[in-house]
Amino acid sequence: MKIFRFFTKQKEFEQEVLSSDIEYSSYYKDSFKRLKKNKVAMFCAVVIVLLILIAIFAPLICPYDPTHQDYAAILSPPSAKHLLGTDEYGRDILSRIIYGTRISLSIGVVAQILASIIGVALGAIAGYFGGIVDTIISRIMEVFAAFPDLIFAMAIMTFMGKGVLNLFVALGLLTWVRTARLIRGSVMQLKEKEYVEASKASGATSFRIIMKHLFPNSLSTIIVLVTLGIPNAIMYEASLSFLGLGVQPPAPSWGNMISAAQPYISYRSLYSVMPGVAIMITVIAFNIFGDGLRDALDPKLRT
Amino acid sequence: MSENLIEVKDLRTYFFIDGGVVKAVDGVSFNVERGKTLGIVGESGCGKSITSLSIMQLLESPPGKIVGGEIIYNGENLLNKTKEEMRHIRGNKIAMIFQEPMTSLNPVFTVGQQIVEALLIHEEGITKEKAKERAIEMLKLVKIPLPEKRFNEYPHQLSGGMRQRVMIAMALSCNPELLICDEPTTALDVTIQAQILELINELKEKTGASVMMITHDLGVIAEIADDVMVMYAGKVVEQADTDSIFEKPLHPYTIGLMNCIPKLTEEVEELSVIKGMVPSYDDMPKGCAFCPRCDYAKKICEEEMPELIELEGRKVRCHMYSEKWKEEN
Amino acid sequence: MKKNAKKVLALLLASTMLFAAAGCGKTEEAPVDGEQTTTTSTEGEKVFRVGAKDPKCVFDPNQYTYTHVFVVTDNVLESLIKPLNDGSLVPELLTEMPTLSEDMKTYSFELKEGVKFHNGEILTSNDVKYSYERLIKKQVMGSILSPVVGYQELVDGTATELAGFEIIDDTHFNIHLSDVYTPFMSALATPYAAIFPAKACEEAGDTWGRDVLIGTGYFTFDKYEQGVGVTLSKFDEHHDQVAKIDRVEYKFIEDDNTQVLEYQKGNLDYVEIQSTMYPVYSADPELKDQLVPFQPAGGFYILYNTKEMSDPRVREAFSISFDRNVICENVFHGTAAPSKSFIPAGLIGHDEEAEVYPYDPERAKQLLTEAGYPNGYDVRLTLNAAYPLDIPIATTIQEQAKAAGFNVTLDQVDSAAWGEMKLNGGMQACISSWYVDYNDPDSMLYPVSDGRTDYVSSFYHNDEFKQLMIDGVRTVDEAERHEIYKKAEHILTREDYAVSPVYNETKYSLVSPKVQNLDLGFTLRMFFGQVDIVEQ
Amino acid sequence: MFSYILKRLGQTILVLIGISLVTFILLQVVPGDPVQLMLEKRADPQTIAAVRHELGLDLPLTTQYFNFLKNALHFDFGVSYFSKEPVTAVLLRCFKVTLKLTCLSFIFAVVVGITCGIIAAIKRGTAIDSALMTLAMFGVSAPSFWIAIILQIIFGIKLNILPISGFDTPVAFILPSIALGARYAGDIARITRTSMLDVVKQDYIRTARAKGVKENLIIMKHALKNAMIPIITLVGTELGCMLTGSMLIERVFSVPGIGKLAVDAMTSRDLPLLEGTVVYIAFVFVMVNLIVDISYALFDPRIRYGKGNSK
Repeated sequence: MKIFRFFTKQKEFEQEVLSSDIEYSSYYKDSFKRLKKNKVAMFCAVVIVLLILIAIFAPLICPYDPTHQDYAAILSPPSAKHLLGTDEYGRDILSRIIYGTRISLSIGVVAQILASIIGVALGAIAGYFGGIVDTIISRIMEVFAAFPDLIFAMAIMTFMGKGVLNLFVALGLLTWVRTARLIRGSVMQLKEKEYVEASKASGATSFRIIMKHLFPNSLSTIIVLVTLGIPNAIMYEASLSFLGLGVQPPAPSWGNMISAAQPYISYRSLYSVMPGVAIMITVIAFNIFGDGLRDALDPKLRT
Repeated sequence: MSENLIEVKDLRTYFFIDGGVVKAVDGVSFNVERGKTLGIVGESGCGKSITSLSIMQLLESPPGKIVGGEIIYNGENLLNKTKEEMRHIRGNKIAMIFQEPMTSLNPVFTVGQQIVEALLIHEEGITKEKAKERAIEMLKLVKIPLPEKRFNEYPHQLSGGMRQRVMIAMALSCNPELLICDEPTTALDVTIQAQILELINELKEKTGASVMMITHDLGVIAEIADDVMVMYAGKVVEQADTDSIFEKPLHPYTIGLMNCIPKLTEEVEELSVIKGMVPSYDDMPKGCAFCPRCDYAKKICEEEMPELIELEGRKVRCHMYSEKWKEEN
Repeated sequence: MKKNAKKVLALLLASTMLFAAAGCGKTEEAPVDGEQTTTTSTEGEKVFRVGAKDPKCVFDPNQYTYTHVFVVTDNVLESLIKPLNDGSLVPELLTEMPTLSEDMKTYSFELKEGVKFHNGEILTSNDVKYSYERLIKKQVMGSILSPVVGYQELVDGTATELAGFEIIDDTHFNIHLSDVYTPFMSALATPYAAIFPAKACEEAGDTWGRDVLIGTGYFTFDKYEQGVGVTLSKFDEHHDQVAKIDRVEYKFIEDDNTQVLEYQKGNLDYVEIQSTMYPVYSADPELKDQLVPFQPAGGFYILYNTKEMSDPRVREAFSISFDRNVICENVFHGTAAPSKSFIPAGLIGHDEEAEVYPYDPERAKQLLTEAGYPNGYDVRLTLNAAYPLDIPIATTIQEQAKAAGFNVTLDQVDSAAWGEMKLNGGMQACISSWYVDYNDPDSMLYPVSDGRTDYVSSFYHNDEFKQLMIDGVRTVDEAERHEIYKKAEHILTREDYAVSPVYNETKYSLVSPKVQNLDLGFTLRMFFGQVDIVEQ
Repeated sequence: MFSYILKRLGQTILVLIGISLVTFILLQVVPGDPVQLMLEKRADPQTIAAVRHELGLDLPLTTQYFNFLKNALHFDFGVSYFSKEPVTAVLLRCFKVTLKLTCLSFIFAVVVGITCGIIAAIKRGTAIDSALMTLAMFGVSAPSFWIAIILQIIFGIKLNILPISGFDTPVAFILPSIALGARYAGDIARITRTSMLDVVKQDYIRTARAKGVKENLIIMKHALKNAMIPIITLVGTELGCMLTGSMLIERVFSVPGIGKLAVDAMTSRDLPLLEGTVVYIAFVFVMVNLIVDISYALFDPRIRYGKGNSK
């Protein structure tokens, strides 16, 4: 009934999505249908898949070893041999950008998953138990939110030492608050729902209540947050690497490439520009896809 | 005064979506006489709201577009007016109130601001103080207690009925000649409904404005309308004065609607409903749109779209009253 | 419509302002505002604009030993003796070089008459005494005066005055040493031993070096704005000659690249460049003629923790497991030379005949096997994040040392952590650098000298080496000293392999062609007294 | 309202104490010693002990922290280890610079963002809309320091029309403000467009049209004021982020602001300075959020009167 589309207001649509009693399978099917209609988001999804493939098959597509130093070809301009030229150690810039995809994507994904684990756990605990537990966790969240992020990252990286693994942790610790807040909110809402009350009456433990009812309800929120958090984490990584606190050389990351290329920008502008473009493409793809996912899955997150 | 205030001739409003055309309003013609009330009845999606929005030219465009017909208002075709001219007519000559009093008022402005705004737009040379006076007067007119206080309140501080009263006050503030009410009572409690209808009736008498009452509720029609037009799937299926319709509905759809009204006098086991749904525009029947739901339907109904036939000073779109029907029998 | 748009904007602005007010409310009287920082250069004024970095501390050479401090203080303050670029010493505030007593333990000084401080006071022996006592009390670099009688008592707080400092009159004084100490004159020529006016310095307290800094130098310390820069003006009553330029403006630009960009824009006359940028700038037709080299006395070396890498054979193996030539060529593009000795050329004890430390992975492997590590050896190489160049160097070493069986992991830490790790013995091996404070091998060997190695994670002890170090400072004859230090250096780097010198770099600066007589020194010191600006 | 503000301020103090404690603990666990750094190459245990004593670092940790807390309550964060300058003075000086930079970027972001957002919303579906939104997406997705570097080269060197470092002239702020504001301008443009499109669909906009309100007045008055609510939320958080997140830009453009101060304090483990900076930044952040929350009331009367949204 096409005409209904004009009379069905956005609100009702949201209401439908929000009402949690709907069947999950059909809910996700519907969401996917909605998402498929969003052409731009689907295009970005393709870009993301491509990026993931590039990351996985980096060794196969790279023309050179990204850390191989060729002193005969230092800072050479783009040529058939080196499509984007070479850097100050004669390393192939294209290969480094391709390998950078690996690092940026893995950092984005792992850091976000970590952030989600922390955020969901603390958010759910705070939202479910309420009272003093909630107050304490909420204050902790405020402390984390107000703490200058780069300083915190610096401290963490100095404390744990630099390395990709530690970077995951640092970025995870930086970005969990948003997830925790939203989960706390939705858990509090859901807690009021009758069915949770019902299962409580039937003697289920608190833990089981959270796991069984609350988690699936918030899954879409989490998926959206992770997707939208990935570009954020990638930007953080770039910033930290730019400050020399992120991925350590010789491993290539887009952030440390921009940092390293900075002095050569007047001479080899591609060297500076390309890693930035790579960041932009990735971030745009994740942002738009994430927006699409959000609109399809969980419109209440929009504002 | 029984001349026509507005004459709608063969109005066609189509929606162009996904490469297809949805004929939301398809050749609708009707008149509203001065000082009279026309009721338009139909289920959701039958095109009655689109008709009123077409008159106001408030359609979402794209995808909505008036593709044909005329809307003659005071002898002039509104469809030939420029946007600016239309703007001067809207709210001034033709005012409209909507179904959702809850969302139809802007939440960030006070009630007073919103009424005054209409006055400031249309009344030339009116001062702000004067406009405020008029606005408070209007609030009084729609029986809002403590109008001076309400003037400075925000919509969320008012109940639904109050908000609808404010909407009416706003609509009538510039003394329009035509008031279009699009399901003004649907979202309200039954008791409030009656009050609002009464108010509309009363104000109509007082101001002499014509009213177009759009509703799916024949009860409302009975209370307020002089003439009735029943719409189904974008087309007029029956047109008559209120009394005749209630006395003897002709179209099976109208009959169906009548049967839906609970009658206090009879004891009924269950309310009768019209079976089925309004057909999707994807698969509009070749013949009569109502045919799949019609108890009387015959072969001809499936094959041929009936014409609007004049019958005893009324109009009806049904094969039952045509020559062919008799032939088939 | 306009009105409404304005309203919205006004609201936004209002919230901004509200916030601004919250922020500024406490400002009381705002100190120096941004707008006032540009000292408008009047026609014909000669201003030397130097790209610098904010040391973020007070400009007090008694307390901070950063080169970012000296680049300013060297032009404001003066020590009794001044080092020339060839390494020789000349009297600065003295009428002549001090005379040494028979037992070589007492130095007699005569101050120039009527040397004026920037505040108009006349320099007296008392100011010198005050300055030296302050240097010792501040501890940081006080140890250069440790041979002076009464040093320890002053440090311990059992004395309030430096007993070995004997004032004769306003311009004459003696300094008594507890032992013969040959590099003493060099020590007095360091920036740490700068002479302050006693009264003014005492009054300034904590603001000394920030709001106030008074010396006898060519320039007066006008203004230090944190994060912005320092301005010096020529001192018209300098005791020797008045500077040729009117002002020196140091502009603090943290970002190396931005410094060069500002130079290219013509906003700076002098910037230091990173060695890695040398090939780029030397290929730039505009910049290549403006590159000026200077060679600081010092070098980069690998320091081993001899507790962890206790077998000298392992250290030797590591030392010969990488090719210094490759590093100098590839990382430095020829702006560094592979080390031949820990003591750099130009210093007593530098062995002219020494060869570059060898590269012999086969032998390294053999040594490792002999030492009991036939399957390889793990080395954690710690780097200081403050020296970004360490990364490519370490990466190259990492790559090359693989062949000899070394599995090198890199560990980059920031300066603060670096310092702590050094003290705690938290390093196994690290890339370190050292530049002499004064032109003497004793200063060069300071970080490996006995008693100090425990604080720098080296833990190296060798009695013979220790004795040679003691002999070195007590020997007066230069040829004899040369032999002593040559031998000590040999023990250090070719017998015990306590350190492995890697390279000696040449630093490059971009100097505007209009700058003349800029002598870039040997000990990283920069005196602008002779600099002139000639508009082209 | 008043009690609400009081309650929030109370929470703020708790949060600030929490932050100061976290900072303190972080500096204890993070390897690195300011004294070592201060003494640089000549550090020997004796000297270190003396300097530690002078700085009060030899006291028990709890004493150190409570001393700090006691003084901090009087707005006295002590004296920087390195510059020996009172931390409060340093903070105010740096904050003034950052505030200036932030205000300019903020104005840039808000004016450009909202304007572009409105234009895109009005012209939705057209080439103008796509162009503006693509631009906004670029702004959002490009790292600010990268934009900074590129702006430096284009406007500072190639065109040579703008200064590339410092903060001594008003023009010197142009590039840093754009570099810092670009991301937020993009964000604001996107949310403005979404929010406007959302609002334009609402019934009350139809009511306004039915009243005969001029089209541009509908956008600028009826729609924008409603659309402002989500925009304000974003703008508020972003103001906080800008004030505290300008360190990269400050670094590239050599602007001695609070962000750079914080990074420097962290690198040098200058505890009083770091405590002061972090607490100050957090304070500003929390206050901005408070102001934002209060300013909702300016745009949404439903909040002003404390009643629930009956929608």
